[in-house]
Amino acid sequence: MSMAEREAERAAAIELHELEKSFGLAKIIHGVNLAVPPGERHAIIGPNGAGKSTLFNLITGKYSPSGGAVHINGQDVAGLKPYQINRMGLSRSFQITNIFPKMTVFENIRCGLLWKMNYRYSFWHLVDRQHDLTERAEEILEQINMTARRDDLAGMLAYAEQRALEIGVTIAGGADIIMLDEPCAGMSTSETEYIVDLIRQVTAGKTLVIVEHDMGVIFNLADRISVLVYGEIIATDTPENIRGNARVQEAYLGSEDGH
Amino acid sequence: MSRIANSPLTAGTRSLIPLSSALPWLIAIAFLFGLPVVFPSGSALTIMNQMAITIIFALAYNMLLGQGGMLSFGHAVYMGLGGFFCMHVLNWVENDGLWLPLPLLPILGGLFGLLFAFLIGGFSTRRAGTVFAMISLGVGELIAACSIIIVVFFGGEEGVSGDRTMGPEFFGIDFAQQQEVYYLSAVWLIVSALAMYLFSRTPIGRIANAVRDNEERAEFLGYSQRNVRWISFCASGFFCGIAGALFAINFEILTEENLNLATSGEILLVTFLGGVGFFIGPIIGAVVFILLKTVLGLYTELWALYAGILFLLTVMFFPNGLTGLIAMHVGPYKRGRLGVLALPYIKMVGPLMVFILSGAAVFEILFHSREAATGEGEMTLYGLTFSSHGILPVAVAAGIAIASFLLLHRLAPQLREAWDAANPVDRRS
Amino acid sequence: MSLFAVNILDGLVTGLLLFMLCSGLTLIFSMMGVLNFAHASFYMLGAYFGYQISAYVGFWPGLIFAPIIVGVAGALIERYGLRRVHQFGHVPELIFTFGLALLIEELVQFIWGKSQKAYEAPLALDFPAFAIAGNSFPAYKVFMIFMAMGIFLVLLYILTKTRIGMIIQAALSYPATVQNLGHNVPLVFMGVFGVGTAMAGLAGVIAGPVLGTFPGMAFQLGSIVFVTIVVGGLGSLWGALVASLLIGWLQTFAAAYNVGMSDLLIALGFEKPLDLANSALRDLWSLTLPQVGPILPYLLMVLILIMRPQGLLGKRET
Amino acid sequence: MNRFTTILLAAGISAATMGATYAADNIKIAFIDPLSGPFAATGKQGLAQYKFAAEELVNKKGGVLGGSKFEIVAFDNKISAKESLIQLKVAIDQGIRFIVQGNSSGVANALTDAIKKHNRRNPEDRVIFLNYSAVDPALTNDKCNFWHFRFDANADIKMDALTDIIKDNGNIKKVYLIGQDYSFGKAVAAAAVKFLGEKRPDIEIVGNELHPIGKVKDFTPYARKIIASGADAMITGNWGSDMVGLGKSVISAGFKNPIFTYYAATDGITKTFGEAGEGVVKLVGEGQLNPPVSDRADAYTKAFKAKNPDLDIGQPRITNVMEMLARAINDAGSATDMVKIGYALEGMEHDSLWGTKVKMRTVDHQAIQNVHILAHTKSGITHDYDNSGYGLKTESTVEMASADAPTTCKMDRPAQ
Repeated sequence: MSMAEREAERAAAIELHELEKSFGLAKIIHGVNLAVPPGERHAIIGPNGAGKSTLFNLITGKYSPSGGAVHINGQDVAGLKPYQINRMGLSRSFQITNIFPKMTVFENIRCGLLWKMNYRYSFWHLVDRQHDLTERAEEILEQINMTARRDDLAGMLAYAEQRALEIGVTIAGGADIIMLDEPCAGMSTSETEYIVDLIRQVTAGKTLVIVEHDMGVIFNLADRISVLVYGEIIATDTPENIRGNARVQEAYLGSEDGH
Repeated sequence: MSRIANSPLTAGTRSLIPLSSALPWLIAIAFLFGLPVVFPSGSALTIMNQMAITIIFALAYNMLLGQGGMLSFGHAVYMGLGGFFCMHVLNWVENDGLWLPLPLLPILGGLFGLLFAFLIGGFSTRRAGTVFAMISLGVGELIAACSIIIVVFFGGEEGVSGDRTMGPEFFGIDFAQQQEVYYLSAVWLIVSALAMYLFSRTPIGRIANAVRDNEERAEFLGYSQRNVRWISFCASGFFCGIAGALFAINFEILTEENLNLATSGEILLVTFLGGVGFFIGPIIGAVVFILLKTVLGLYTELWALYAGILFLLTVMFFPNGLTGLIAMHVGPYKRGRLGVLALPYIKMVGPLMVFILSGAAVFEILFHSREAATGEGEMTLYGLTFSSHGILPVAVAAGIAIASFLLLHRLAPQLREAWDAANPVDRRS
Repeated sequence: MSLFAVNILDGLVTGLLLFMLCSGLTLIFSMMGVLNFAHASFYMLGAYFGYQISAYVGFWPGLIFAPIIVGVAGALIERYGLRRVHQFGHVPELIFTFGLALLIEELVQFIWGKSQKAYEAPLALDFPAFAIAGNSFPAYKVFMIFMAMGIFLVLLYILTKTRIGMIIQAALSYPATVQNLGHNVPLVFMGVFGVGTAMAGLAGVIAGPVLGTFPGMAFQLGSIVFVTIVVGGLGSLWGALVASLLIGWLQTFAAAYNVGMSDLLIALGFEKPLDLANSALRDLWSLTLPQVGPILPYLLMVLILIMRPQGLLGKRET
Repeated sequence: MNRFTTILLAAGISAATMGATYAADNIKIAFIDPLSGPFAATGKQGLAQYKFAAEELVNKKGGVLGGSKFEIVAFDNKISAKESLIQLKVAIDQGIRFIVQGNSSGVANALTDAIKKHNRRNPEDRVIFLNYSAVDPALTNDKCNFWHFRFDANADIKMDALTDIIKDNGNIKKVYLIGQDYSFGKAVAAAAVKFLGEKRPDIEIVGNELHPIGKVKDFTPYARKIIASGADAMITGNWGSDMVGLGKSVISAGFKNPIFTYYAATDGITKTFGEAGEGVVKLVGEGQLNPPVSDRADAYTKAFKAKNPDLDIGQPRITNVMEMLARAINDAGSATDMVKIGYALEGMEHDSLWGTKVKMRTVDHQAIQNVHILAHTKSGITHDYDNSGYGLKTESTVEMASADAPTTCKMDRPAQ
């Protein structure tokens, strides 16, 4: 390994080393290697059951790996809990909407802000009186175009709005690595366009890792794409090259009947 | 930015404390201090003291159940330990000349409750849900059983007693009289309730809600769910300890009973009855429960049976408790449609009262006919005196109960219609 | 040694009795995901129905009919109470069964009064079966042992050899799958709840004459039953058996031997304080095993939950 | 707090205070004892005896102070000290000035303490505590006070009489002591060790243990130990359900030696022992039912049984409490001046319905009376217990037992 390569790896926002995960006897992830440099929009695609969500959960600390390592901003995260990884500047969304349904939209965003704005476990601040907190939450609401829904209960929102809120909560903490798990699943074309614009806007200048089925979204958004098939990355390249990659055509696009 | 103008933030910048949020507290303070003037009798004070203690305990319990989503079956322990410790402090004051004005005692009780919540929460809050509930049950039973073994601290079967009047006088008050104790409890009630309310508005209070609703999401926002639960648990333990201290001051004795499952279960019952989803829920629950227990208990031995029925009906039909029942009417009130409900309510209230009273009469008559000594078959119920033996009285009461139930059943559709009219389907999305 | 042997038998009786309760509770939990706090209350109902029936027609008809009545009552409560609360989630369900336990105790007091009932073992079994060094072992306890073992074998047969047993077994291993199926098989839920409570009722009929039939009997046993299934592992029938026997023996032996803490402390080289009455540690020195006995199961449970949350033989986390 | 709760509170509290003014003519006596829980049977029996005694011995004879009637008001303390204090407050708030209680010395200790404090803090409505059954010696020794009067012989007095019997039984070489783990159980054990040591130093105490009160669900392991210890006799102070459970287990485990007890009668215990207890169970206590001491006592017992067919006169001393209180009120000429009534009770000598003289010792307010050794038997029983045919027959009597026993009581007396 040359000095230059090592230098590049050290600087990688996310780096996976021979990552493996088994559930009982079933091996889901077979030695994945991947490096995502800072600022890149990286997409992970693959057929159903390829292990995309598992990979997400390994990176974010929900699962612990059976083998190999995950480095975030050059640091090994072995044994760290999700909240510890989050504090290193990584934030994620979920495939199934995962917000606080009994809280208002505003409060959802505010919960996303609390840790990063150093309120942590404070019991000597009153949240309603923290101007910086309120202002920042209002800004994010503006950013995700939900100011009008500020005081509505999150659980009462329409599906697309909930997805947008989820992205808002995810980016609220100001993490520099954002991981989105199928943000456009189950949306109409116009809703998808809206969400893609939103993602592009709120992740500007950040590292983005996204799992998505909608190829239009992927090719529109991603700088590079990794293709995960049966727990292995068979290719990592720019959208154009992936489109032309024969193995990908055969293993993935073929099986999905012309995506 | 017109919306922001309405936010609490800007409202807060105009005046230090907005009147709208301070008003309920001012009313509560005036109410609490006015009560003994209206009801100066000893039994009323006894009831009100019990209420104040139960309210603090229930609010503290709801910090876990309602705000943190943790179901505890052993929460009496923290109140009890705080109380036992205060009892010892009172005895040190009496025997060893420790200088401590009585009004400050609850702080010590709170700290002792906090200490044990910190120790036990260290392992019990690692998980939520059923595991937490089971550990709390186990620890609760463990400590309750220890109370008979560790006589030095718990005093064995007899418990620990002391005298609250032996400390230095507090501005000339020696707290010998019930009324003085009431004012002391009232002050601590207000302080504790306000502190617990404000706690729910702090970052940790908000995140406790978040962890309750979705612990996974909270973890991915940088929060350790275990630490959040632990801190809530400690805070709850602190206020339980305050309630325990007030118990010690009021009753001047603590026994094993203050620690056991029956007490823990009772506070669960109180809190749930009032409504776990509302800050005011436990307050309403405590007031209603103590009234049931003391006032109904004066008239009938069967009060616990009625309380049990009420509790089960609440769980089944009003999972948000009595407060939820009240809150259901806020929507129609805001829409100005409360009037629609008035007529059906008025129509139903009569049959409902008849149903409840005649249903209770069935129980009372049966109970009396079995329990009364030979030759004392006469009983007095609702001002009527009759012989409880024989089938006739039960049959009459049961007949009235069934008839009123059928009437209620016939009136129910009207209420449902009115309810739908008062709550038009409102889906803006 | 003879004391040891007789305690083994006594502990076996206690353990098997516990198991009759735990097996039903485990089945219910596995199928429905609800910890039935009122389970011991059905045990109490069994004892009272058994008493009432035996007052008219003797012990043996009570042995058959009381559990049936309890089972039917259990099934009705599932149908009209629990199923309704199910939609609100597990915590309200737990609270519902907790309230049910309180209400059943009040109802029992209302119907049968507050004092202990003279529910006696049948005359046919009222003789000492054998004696070990002067300690006689009543025939009724022998009957209890055989009864409990019989129940266990029948249960084992149903679970492993019948169709309904297969469904229940599937529920033990794959709760999610069967809970998804649950919408289609509410009858199975009702049935399992009914059978589970009937078994508790049967345990009550059998235990009533020995342990006493009084309104506090449910709460006295209730939390121990909980402890047992948590220790054994929620959802594991074998775990329930192992834990029941373990706790049965633990309690019996702890009460049977007057081992004192002072002996232990002296053996460890500590010196007994001369002025024991005024020592802060006097309780530690005067502690004896029978005193500690009642708390051992809880201690065991807390330790198990901390060390091995899935229980001794459990496969899934609680 | 909102309006709804305000209204409820107002309604509730006014309802609660209404009770206080009800029926002011009667002299009310608060009966604070367990009416629910494991010891409910004992409490209910006591309550029935009080009601009967008040009616027969006081009200039917024209009451006190020229016509005032005694009224027994029952308060269920669930055998809990805390609940007792709550009930005490309720009783005082209702204007009741006489408190009777007996079951559990733990409760009595709490009550006497609370009453002492109450009387000091509220000199205008003092109350008197008539303890009819709690026999922890401390109540008339270190913890004595002017407001407390004990009508039963205390644990030391009873053990003194009991060990007199054991002393003369040469067959007894090994004794097992077992009791409930609280002040009374401990007092019994301590007294047994003391008196056995004095009277029969050769007796070996092969077991001396305490078990949690009201919580043991199966006494079998204890019974096994007792038999395995080879004891020739067992001494226990257990009462209520703890006596039933222990007795049942010990007998079904095959124990055939004497059982010396304080309270092994009525409440289903006599029935439980039945034939197996014949010649085995010996009690120490006051009040002789069999053979009846007089026609009057015989008639009283029969009348009680006619009214309460399922209950027994388990605590004969209750008649002394009622009669002596009535006399004291008449002597004092007031039902409200507690100091006068207290001084009237102090030193009172009374001829009991049960054939003994009762003297309320001035120095410590301990009643001195004849104490009997009673045998559980079927022969010679006029008044059985539990409708079982079995009852208690007086075997021997210690006249005015421990009349000059020392006490550590130092009483602060109010100014007369």
